[in-house]
Amino acid sequence: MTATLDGAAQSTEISLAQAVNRALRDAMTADEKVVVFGEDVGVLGGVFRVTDGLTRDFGEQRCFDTPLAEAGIMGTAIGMAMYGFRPVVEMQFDAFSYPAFEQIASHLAKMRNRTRGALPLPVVVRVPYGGGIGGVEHHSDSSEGYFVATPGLHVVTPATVSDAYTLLRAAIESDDPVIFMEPKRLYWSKDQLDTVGPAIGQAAVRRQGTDATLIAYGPTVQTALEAAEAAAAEGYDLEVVDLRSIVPFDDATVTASVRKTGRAVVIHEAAGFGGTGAEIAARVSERCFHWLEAPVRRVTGFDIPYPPPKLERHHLPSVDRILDAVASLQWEDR
Amino acid sequence: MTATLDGAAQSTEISLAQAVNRALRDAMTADEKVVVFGEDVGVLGGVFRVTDGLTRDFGEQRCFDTPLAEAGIMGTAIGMAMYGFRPVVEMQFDAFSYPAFEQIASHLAKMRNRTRGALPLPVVVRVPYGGGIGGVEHHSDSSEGYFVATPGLHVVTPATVSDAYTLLRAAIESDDPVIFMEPKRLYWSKDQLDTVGPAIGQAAVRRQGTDATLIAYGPTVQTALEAAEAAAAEGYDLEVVDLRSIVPFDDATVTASVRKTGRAVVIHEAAGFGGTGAEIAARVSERCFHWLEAPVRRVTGFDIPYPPPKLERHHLPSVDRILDAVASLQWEDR
Amino acid sequence: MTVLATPDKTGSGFPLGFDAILDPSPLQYLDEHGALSGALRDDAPELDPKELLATWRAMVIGRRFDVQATTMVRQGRLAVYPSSYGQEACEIGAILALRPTDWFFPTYRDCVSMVTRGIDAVETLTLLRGDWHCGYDPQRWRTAPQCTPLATQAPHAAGLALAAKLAGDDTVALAFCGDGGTSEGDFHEALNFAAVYQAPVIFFVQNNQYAISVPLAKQTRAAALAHKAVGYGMAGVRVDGNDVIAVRRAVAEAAERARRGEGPTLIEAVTYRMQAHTNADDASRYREESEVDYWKVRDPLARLETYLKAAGLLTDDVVAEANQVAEELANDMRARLGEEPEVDHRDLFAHVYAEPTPQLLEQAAALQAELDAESEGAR
Amino acid sequence: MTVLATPDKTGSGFPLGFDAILDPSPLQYLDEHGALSGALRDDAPELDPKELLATWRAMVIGRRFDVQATTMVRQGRLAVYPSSYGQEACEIGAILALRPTDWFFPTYRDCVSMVTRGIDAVETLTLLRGDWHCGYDPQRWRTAPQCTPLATQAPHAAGLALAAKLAGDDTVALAFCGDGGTSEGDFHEALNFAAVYQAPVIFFVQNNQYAISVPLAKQTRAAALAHKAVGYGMAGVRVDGNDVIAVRRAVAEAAERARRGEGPTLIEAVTYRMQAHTNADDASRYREESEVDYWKVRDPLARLETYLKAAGLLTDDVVAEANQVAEELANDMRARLGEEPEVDHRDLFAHVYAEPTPQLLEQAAALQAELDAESEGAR
Ligand SMILES: Cc1ncc(C[n+]2csc(CCOP(=O)(O)OP(=O)(O)O)c2C)c(N)n1
Ligand SMILES: Cc1ncc(C[n+]2csc(CCOP(=O)(O)OP(=O)(O)O)c2C)c(N)n1
Ligand SMILES: [Mg+2]
Ligand SMILES: [Mg+2]
Repeated sequence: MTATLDGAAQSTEISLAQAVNRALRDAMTADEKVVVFGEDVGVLGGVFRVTDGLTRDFGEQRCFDTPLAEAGIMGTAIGMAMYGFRPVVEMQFDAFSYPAFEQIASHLAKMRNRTRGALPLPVVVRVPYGGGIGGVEHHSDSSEGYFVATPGLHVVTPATVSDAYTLLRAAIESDDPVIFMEPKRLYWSKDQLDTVGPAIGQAAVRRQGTDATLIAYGPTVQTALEAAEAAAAEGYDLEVVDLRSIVPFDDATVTASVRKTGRAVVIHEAAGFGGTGAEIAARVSERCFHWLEAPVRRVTGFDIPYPPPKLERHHLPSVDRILDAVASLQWEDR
Repeated sequence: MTATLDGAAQSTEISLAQAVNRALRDAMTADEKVVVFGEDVGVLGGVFRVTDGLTRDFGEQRCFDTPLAEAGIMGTAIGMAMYGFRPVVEMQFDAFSYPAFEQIASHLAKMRNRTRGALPLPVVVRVPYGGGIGGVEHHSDSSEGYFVATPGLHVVTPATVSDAYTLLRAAIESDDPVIFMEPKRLYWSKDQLDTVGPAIGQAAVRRQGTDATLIAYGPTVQTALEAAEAAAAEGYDLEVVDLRSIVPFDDATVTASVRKTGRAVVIHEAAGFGGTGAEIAARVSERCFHWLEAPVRRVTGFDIPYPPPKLERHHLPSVDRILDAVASLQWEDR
Repeated sequence: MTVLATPDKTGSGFPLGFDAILDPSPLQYLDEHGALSGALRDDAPELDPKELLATWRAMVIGRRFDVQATTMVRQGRLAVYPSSYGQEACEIGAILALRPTDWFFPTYRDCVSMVTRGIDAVETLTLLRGDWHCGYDPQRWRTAPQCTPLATQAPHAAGLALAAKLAGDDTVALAFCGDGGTSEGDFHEALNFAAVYQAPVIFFVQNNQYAISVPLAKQTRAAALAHKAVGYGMAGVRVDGNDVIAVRRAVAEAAERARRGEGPTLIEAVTYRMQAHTNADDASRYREESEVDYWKVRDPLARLETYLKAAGLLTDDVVAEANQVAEELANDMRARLGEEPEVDHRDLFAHVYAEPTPQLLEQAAALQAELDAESEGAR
Repeated sequence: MTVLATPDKTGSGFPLGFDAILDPSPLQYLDEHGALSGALRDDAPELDPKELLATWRAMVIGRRFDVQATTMVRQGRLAVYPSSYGQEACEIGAILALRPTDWFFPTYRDCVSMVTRGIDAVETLTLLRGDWHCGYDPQRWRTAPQCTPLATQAPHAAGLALAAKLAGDDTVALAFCGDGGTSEGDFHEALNFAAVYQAPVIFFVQNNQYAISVPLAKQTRAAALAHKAVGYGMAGVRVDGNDVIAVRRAVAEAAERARRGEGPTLIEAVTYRMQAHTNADDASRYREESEVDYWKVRDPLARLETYLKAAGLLTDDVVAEANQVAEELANDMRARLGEEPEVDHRDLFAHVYAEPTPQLLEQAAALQAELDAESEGAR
């Protein structure tokens, strides 16, 4: 089987979209029960070309287009999983997973529990999410919070090319449903691919630091790292934690980091109110109470519908806004 | 117009379900643009009899049954609101609002914004929610968190008979969409009806106290008050705040209370992880940082699908569990 | 190359053809008097006495189960019970037409069909009894957990059928659905997927005329629910849902079509919900007794019985044996549903994920500590 | 009293009757050579020359708009543009058949119909330009904001039509939808609600054969999308979507039916998406040029032109005037789309609610402070 990417040796750089494609290929090669379907994922290879060549190389039976109906896609995936398949479905854009919400919340998340484990659902739901690509309305939502608040689902999101590969392979191998949030803004970012990485549930410390901890995931990890660089110039030594997996949540790594630094800033694109950052800030505040030198700050999107391209720069967490938050961490008490 | 409840003078006690019914009647009488529809809300009067007699007294044109399709109900309400009506729709049970999720998240919450105010949507979505009624699966969800995290929606929930009336009247008069969460477990609880009350966005201090603040809403307010009574016996003087409205959130009242008491416990039935309590705990921890004697505790449902009747008592916030949380608020520092 | 699809008006080349689908007179073999009404269809089936008696026996047992469940919900032994009294021709005819290897997707209404499949009566009632899981092993019985969110099981059936087709198995999936359920978007998406993929699935709509209080006339303007098949390019059949012979035949034919690779079938079975929606419902608020009477005389069990008696097939010992088995079932239900089901609080956390998350482990430990403390206190 | 609905097989008493709905040959007045093809329907309409010329003129202007928008998206003046080139018979025929008091629900594909309605070209393109709102006043133009989540506007149209009916107005609502959109649950629910309430609404499906890369054959197994009408008990019409006379006539008739209280109509207009899905799409990945060629000769504008020329109606000054207006529109677009649109960061918070929440006021203030600080720094 000659896959587009077989040419790409480990050493050369590939994009995050290519890493996802590679993970799908390797999983489909490793297990014939893995099938990929969704809107335009076949001949077209997906609107982001993430499934490029899969139909050509694995055939219509392994990667196919569906009618235009997200609940139908999700329900079909659930039925196929009940019969022993491992479907990987694509929601074309974040906001277009909403029609499938009932199938996700009432069935995908609950089937194992309702059947005492007799009907596990090894389904991976790929959701390109987030903004920063100048998308028109409904094309830049960050919907992770809805899934994070739904017990029975795993919610993971890569921030690096290698995590895109390793987390997706792990998600496909998981016997539980996994919502795989793909930061679409990073699809074209390139890096070398490392095909081994930590398991689902483990956060990664992307940068060691002693003064404060920046907690981010997916698209904002890069911003956090840039902010840490800039802060270094201003004399702050910041640690950056990339959650990688929101459910399960890596309390050990996050708590250890904040107890060490005594300060924390939580960063994500989704609206702040009721967002995932609220959970992170709440548990950090509770678990690190006696270690905290300052309140945990959140740098998030505003509590508004995702804004249009011309205004999204105001909405997205920026290096400046992160630095402002860091500056507000009551250093005077030092 | 002889309404079932016209007999009930202000002084006599009525149930929370009857208060909702009364609010609907009075709103329909006050404004002919108010229409009520949903599954079984007509001749049957709703599975909880909340719309009892409305079709009889106002006619099929003002209160009517719909086909069995929640997205259709929500979309129809949106279209009617675009034409100047003020629809009040019922989602028969919490989990059955999920099929309408796309209409709620992508249209109901956004239409005003997408049209610079030209198409406001004065729609009220009534959602009976919560457990404690021995319901079979899918009949006891607490779905408020999904709406709270969706900018453009107001989310309110009454804990008393009078609030059920006043908040619903206010919701129907609001030019914005309001998700009106009805604690179904309290439908049958009776009290005297006071038809005037604070506006949407204002929390109510249900019990004055000095030692710690219990923050609750909807079905858990009663539990919080009972816990406060029990705590008093143990020498703790607890304040109880009933949020009434989650969006908008009454930071002033909540912050003032916690700054006064220095301790807080947040209570709700929904799963804790990523739940509304996370937002409350996060903002209280941030805004009251220097006043807090102990970490903010959360007493919530577990991170599991809502359990069956035989096990729900373990899941629901109980007086004992609230007391345990209060006891854990590091009184030794006193 | 895009050319406009151009079947002729009769839909020849279309599964079954438009005329058959659009014919509003339901397929019927036994009229309400229990007489063979082959008139309605010239191809009267050769009726195998053994099969007829087995069907009748299952209906006797199924009805007894339903009556007993209704009794026990009144006694508070079940949290809720949606009766299918009077719908036995559908509940039983459909199931008996399937192979054990076929998959079946029941709703909350379909306990009788599950018992007919062989699932233990108490296991069948686990959910309605207020336990936390479906009670039986779905894999063993090829039966999905009873579905409550309406029509959401339909896409699962389509997906499972597609999977079976891809796997090269001759498995067929059958999903039950109510008349009200046909209004849900998931019903539409499921039928469309099934047709596009020519999945071996049968969508069996029990049109019992009501969705709780909402009558069919407020649910759809279609002349018949079977007509919806036309819009998906699939076979559609309207059958007298109180005629078990017709139901069994219609499902068997649909299953054969599916196995032959000719895709899905939509079956509308015209029947009636004799009881209230559930024990919690009060049907007198929205329908006349006279309407119920109209359907009483169309009782599916009585109808078959009349025919079997006339045909001299219903011998005393056959009747005695069936009644005895039915009574034993009822006694068993009485005894076992009388006991409180055992529930274990640890199960709250055991099956949310393959491996509990660290967060769940913390929560399980906290609950255990609470309960231990309680029992301490108790001592 | 429940009695089984029993229309005859032809659906007499059923809107339009089954035969008309199931007839797969699309309603057509002008064949692809621009000749009157009354043959397909004996009732050829009396064609009003004034109306024909007005229609032609709108098509010339609409196409010029589309071509200009395509040019400007290439120049980066629009964020994205979904062209309706070749679908003008639908975009324009449908709109011209409506009254200004009727409501219209467009999708992202339907800019040309909005311009035809009279909405300023730049306002029409506001969203696609990357601004945050629909750009025009929906109340003034009785035009909902362009809808992107597929088929979600269909229930809005049904609801608005029901509202108009309850208000006693003779307003009709028309919702555009694509062939792909018909697969969504919302499409199903909208048609069912409309039929049950006999709402004065028209569901106009532009079957342009593709949903991005997915061809109709993978979208549905139905012989025709118009056939779906049968399942809802509503009128269904299949029309040649490249024949503007047929489209205008079909919509006018549906609107009359609706105003007469005879309920909704599903119209399938068979047409073709000549361009890629949007400028961002590469159609060569999934379709042959030869297929596009097949449709080129069926161009709706050329077809009408041929007829008008043959009929001697297309005088030079008529042509000149139309082309001049079209060019002026294009120049206006060039000029005004050339400028950066003004956006105000305060608008982020202004219209989320009637009154901003305390939380939004805090956030707006914080942003203002940041920007002030920036401009400080800038000085
Ligand atoms: C999505 C969803 N909405 C609402 C309900 C509440 N509900 C339970 S049964 C029922 C009526 C169903 O009627 P029908 O489909 O005809 O089935 P029947 O009960 O008659 O067998 C309703 C509205 C539900 N279970 N799921
Ligand atoms: C609910 C939803 N799912 C997916 C999409 C992404 N999407 C945008 S256009 C499109 C294809 C639509 O095809 P069709 O309905 O035929 O309309 P056309 O573009 O051909 O006019 C898709 C899948 C969407 N906008 N909304
Ligand atoms: Mg029914
Ligand atoms: Mg299309």
